[in-house]
Amino acid sequence: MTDIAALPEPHPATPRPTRSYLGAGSDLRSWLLTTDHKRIAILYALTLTLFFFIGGAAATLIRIELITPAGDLVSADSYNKLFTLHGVIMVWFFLVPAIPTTFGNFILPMAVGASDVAFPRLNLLSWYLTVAGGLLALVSLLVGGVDTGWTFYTPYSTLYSNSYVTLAAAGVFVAGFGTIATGVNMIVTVHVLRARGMRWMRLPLFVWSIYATSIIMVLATPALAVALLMIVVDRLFGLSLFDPDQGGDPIIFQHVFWFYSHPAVYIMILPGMGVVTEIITCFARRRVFGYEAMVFAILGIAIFSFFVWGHHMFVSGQSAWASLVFSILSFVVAVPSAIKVFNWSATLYGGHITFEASMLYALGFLGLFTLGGLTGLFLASIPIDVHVHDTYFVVAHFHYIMVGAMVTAFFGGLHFWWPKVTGRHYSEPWARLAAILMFVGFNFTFFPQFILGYLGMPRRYHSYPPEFQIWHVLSSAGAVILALAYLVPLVYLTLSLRYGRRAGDNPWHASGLEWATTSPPPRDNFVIPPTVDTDPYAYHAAHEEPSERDESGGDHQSSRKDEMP
Amino acid sequence: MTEARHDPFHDIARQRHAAELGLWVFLASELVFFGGLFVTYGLYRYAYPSAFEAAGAETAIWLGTINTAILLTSSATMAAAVWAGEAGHKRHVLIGLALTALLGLTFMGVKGVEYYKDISESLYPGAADFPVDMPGAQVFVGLYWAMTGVHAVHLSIGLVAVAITLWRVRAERFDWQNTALLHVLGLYWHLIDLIWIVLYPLLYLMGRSL
Amino acid sequence: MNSILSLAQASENARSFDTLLLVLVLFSLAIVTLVGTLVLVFSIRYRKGSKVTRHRVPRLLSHQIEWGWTSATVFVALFFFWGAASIMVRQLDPPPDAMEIHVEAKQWMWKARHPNGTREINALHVPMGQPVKLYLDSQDVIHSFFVPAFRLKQDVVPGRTATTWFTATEPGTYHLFCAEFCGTSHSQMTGEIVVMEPEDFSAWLANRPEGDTLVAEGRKLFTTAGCSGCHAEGSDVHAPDLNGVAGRRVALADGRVVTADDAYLRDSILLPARDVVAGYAPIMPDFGGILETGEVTALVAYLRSLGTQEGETP
Amino acid sequence: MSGRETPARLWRRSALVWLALSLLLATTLGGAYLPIGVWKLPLALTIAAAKAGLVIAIFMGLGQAGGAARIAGLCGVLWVLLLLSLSMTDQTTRQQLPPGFGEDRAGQP
Repeated sequence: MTDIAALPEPHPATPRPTRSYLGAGSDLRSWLLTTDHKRIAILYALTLTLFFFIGGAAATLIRIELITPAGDLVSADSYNKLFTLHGVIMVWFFLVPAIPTTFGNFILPMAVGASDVAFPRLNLLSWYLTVAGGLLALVSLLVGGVDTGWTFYTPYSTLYSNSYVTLAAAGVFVAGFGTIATGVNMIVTVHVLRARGMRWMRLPLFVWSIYATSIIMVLATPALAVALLMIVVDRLFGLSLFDPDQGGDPIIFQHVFWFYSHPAVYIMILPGMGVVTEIITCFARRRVFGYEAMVFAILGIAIFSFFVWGHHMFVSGQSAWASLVFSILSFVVAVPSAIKVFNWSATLYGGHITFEASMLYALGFLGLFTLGGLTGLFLASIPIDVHVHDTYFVVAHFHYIMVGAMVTAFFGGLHFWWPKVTGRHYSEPWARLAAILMFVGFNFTFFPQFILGYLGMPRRYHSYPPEFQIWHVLSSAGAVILALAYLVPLVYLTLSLRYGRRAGDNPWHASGLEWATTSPPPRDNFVIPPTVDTDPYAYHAAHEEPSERDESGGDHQSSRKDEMP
Repeated sequence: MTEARHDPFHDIARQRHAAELGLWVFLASELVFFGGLFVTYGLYRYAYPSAFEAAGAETAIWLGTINTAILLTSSATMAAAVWAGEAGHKRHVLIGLALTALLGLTFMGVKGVEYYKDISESLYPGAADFPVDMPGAQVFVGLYWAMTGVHAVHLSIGLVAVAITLWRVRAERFDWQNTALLHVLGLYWHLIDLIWIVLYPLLYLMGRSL
Repeated sequence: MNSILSLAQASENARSFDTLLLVLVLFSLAIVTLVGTLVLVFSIRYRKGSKVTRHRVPRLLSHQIEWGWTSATVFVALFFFWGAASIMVRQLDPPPDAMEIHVEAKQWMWKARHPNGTREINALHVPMGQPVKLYLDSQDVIHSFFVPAFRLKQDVVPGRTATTWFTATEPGTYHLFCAEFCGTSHSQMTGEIVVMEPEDFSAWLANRPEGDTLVAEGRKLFTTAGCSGCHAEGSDVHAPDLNGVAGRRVALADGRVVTADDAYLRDSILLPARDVVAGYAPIMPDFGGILETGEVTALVAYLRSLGTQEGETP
Repeated sequence: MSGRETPARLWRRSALVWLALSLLLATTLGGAYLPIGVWKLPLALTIAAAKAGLVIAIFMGLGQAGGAARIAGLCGVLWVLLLLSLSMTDQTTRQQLPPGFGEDRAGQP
């Protein structure tokens, strides 16, 4: 920490604003009716934290239940409602909005040099829609729960389930419009509100990743909305759209549903990739390796994510030809992800690497994403998928991507931008401890599930044959570590709000525009609207490698702000 | 009249550009939303071509055609209102919006009559004496209700928006000449029309001849 | 049976599966090692304060590296697709001599019926070395027929018949799971697959009470459900004679000519008004709400048997 | 759009498009009664596309909209076609057996 402070400031001092965004009123009204993207980001963060711990509590109960083969802690019905609750809350009320609505909201406008998002009031509306949707989902839980699984497969969800499917589907539907609104907002912000000189190819990769995510949000979420709508009208008015007795075909529902839900996986992971790029470049003091390739990989992932949904349906009775088409497309979509992993690794080459907590999270992300991505290749291979589909192998695979990679990236971003958001430092040793605990706990929890899946343990099972027990016990033990690891930051981050050291405007000497303003930033982000004249990640001169000279306070550090008007 | 420009924009042209782009992006999203229904329809039609023809012949083609004509006309009046707004003719904006609202209301009225007729003729899934006895026929009718219903919801939202805008232009509550609001309202209304243009042949023109 | 780390390899599919899996696991290990080593080596070598010289990556070279690993991953992806797809395609169609077993899934049990009518619930006995083709139907929601030891899984979607097949290679008792969530007792919808030596299987089959074959059940239903009242020879009601109807070309009242295949026979029982045969009044009652799926199937089987008795092949 | 237009001109412009749309509507209605079998749907959809094209190009002014807006609109259409075409690869190549098909096979002696 101290030697970092010795480095020159990448952003020369700007005129200091009179007060930060936090100072613009402190009553409830000033928060609930705010149109400040930073305050809305905080509202989202608080909401999502609540949902994360509700979903987490459900996961904990599930893991405790599975310690013994007999279903003895909760009834089968309660178990089904628990994993549905876990899935619905975690997918739609944590993972999908997690990074775009918090860091996307807080950082993106600053990172492009704008004073707010394009539609500030729409931004607030998105939050209210998310909250309303979340409340509907929670009410459906309180009045009796839903037992369809987060996938709402027909005809179980339309004709057979006696639970509160309509209410929960309505909640997700409403929240979906919040997601679409966020997507529209981010796309337009990036298009219209970039600062002078911020050309497309100068956008930080975090901005690119949120932009690509927004494209998916806008073009995929409506498919989910219509799939849910068809379930709701089927249940309410008996439109028998998927009633096999009337010729209805449940597979058609699956097509529409996965047309959303596969790209949704990338809604969850792409922002994480963006965050990690910011962190790795900053703590390696390196320009990102292959910026253009990274941009095209991000856009490629966003677009190709729409071409592969059928790999969720290899055993559904989909035609063999369709399976082959979707299989090859699924293999191809692995290529841009592989490019990203290699480029992150190569970014470390020749750097001056330090290991702050956020860097630990980012490196952890790299490992877990690699494992999660590689097991994706297994699932794209039809014969393997036939065996491990709907088993714990799939559960492990998507948890590696969504929890291992995405939640780790979320924590990485949280620690990276915490000084920007609050103006305070947290306890670095505790943060590093939490990062390591999370990595260990995560692998402990989910690696055994790959083996369980290979051995044939089906998912969504309340009780199971005794030979699987040893792996379940291991997994549950890991979950204890993981749960503790998630609670630790809650404590030291909260404490830092009061007792944390003042962080200064740019404690990491990062290059992004968001660091060019004060911490915490003023209401309008910048006192003087910034202009940009360098490429992103200007941690060293464009075609020059950092050499030993850098140690002594290199003269070619970023000149981004040199020509401030 | 309040100032036309809002934060975070520094000039009104950018703000207009942002509003228009935002609505186009939203329209793309809406297209996928209805697209989900269209694709469901397409997949089922492939599976049950004759049932879809037979059930399609049961819909009220004249009411559907009249409604198509009404909606096309409303699009024309809406376009005139938007153009009048850009040229600064307030009276014509008001006339255009009022005609659009009126036509929209008429559409809803005709649709109501049609729904009443459908129900009295048992043209709904699960009806005791459903007219077409083929697998897939009820799915067609289910889709008919779902698609026209969702369309009607969109149209109702459009009607409310047109009514509010009409009042706000009349009362000079916003700078209708410089902001993109009229244009954006027009885009949304035309989208409703576009959806119906596709729905009409799919739902009403089926099975009218061999 | 299963130990805690290995899964029984009890079908021909299982062997090719395990080979493919092994290749993928080794490849993944290699990649994880590669990425892990790169990250670890770079992290240590280029940690802040280390006195190592930081060489430039020449621009040309860095582009070569990018192209290199991009094309390498494309190649690897296509290679794996080829490997996986060729295994899948090879296993697409069952051998023609496969023994055909019908399995019905319902909340929450598996019901199997052997060719000779022998029925089993939540269990399926099959002979070793004999290809078995399964016809899978669901009464209610989507289920999935999953036998880990065979690396076999097939969703059972209501409204259609799914098929899959396997050849068991190892005698033993293996798990049968329902893999698609199907409601409250989803995790109770399990059973066992018993693979027996062919002679043991014959003995087992001989000792089982032979159930009604479908044809016999259909013949009974033909009377009890009232079909024979109109369709029997010498009936007062003017109704078509059904002897040999299966597979025949039938002229309909509206001028169309259709083949009386399974779907037609089934629909004619459930929705008689739809395709009325030319020369007959549409007087047959609708059996849609009266007969269960299984009963309709039995009737269809009986009608087909009437056809085959006449020596016609449908 | 083009500066200050007189009300008469803009109403005339919208009336002209309306006339074209109405003619197309009459054509598609008539076309539905033509005995052209499988070509009915393509015909109806082509006419619908022509109508939609008129509305998009003139009423919605896509020609005047920015490049990004045009791409956005195009994406909406492309994505629907993507969903349709890839799910059709399944629907058109599926060999579907009617329910209960297997039972009667299994019952064969």
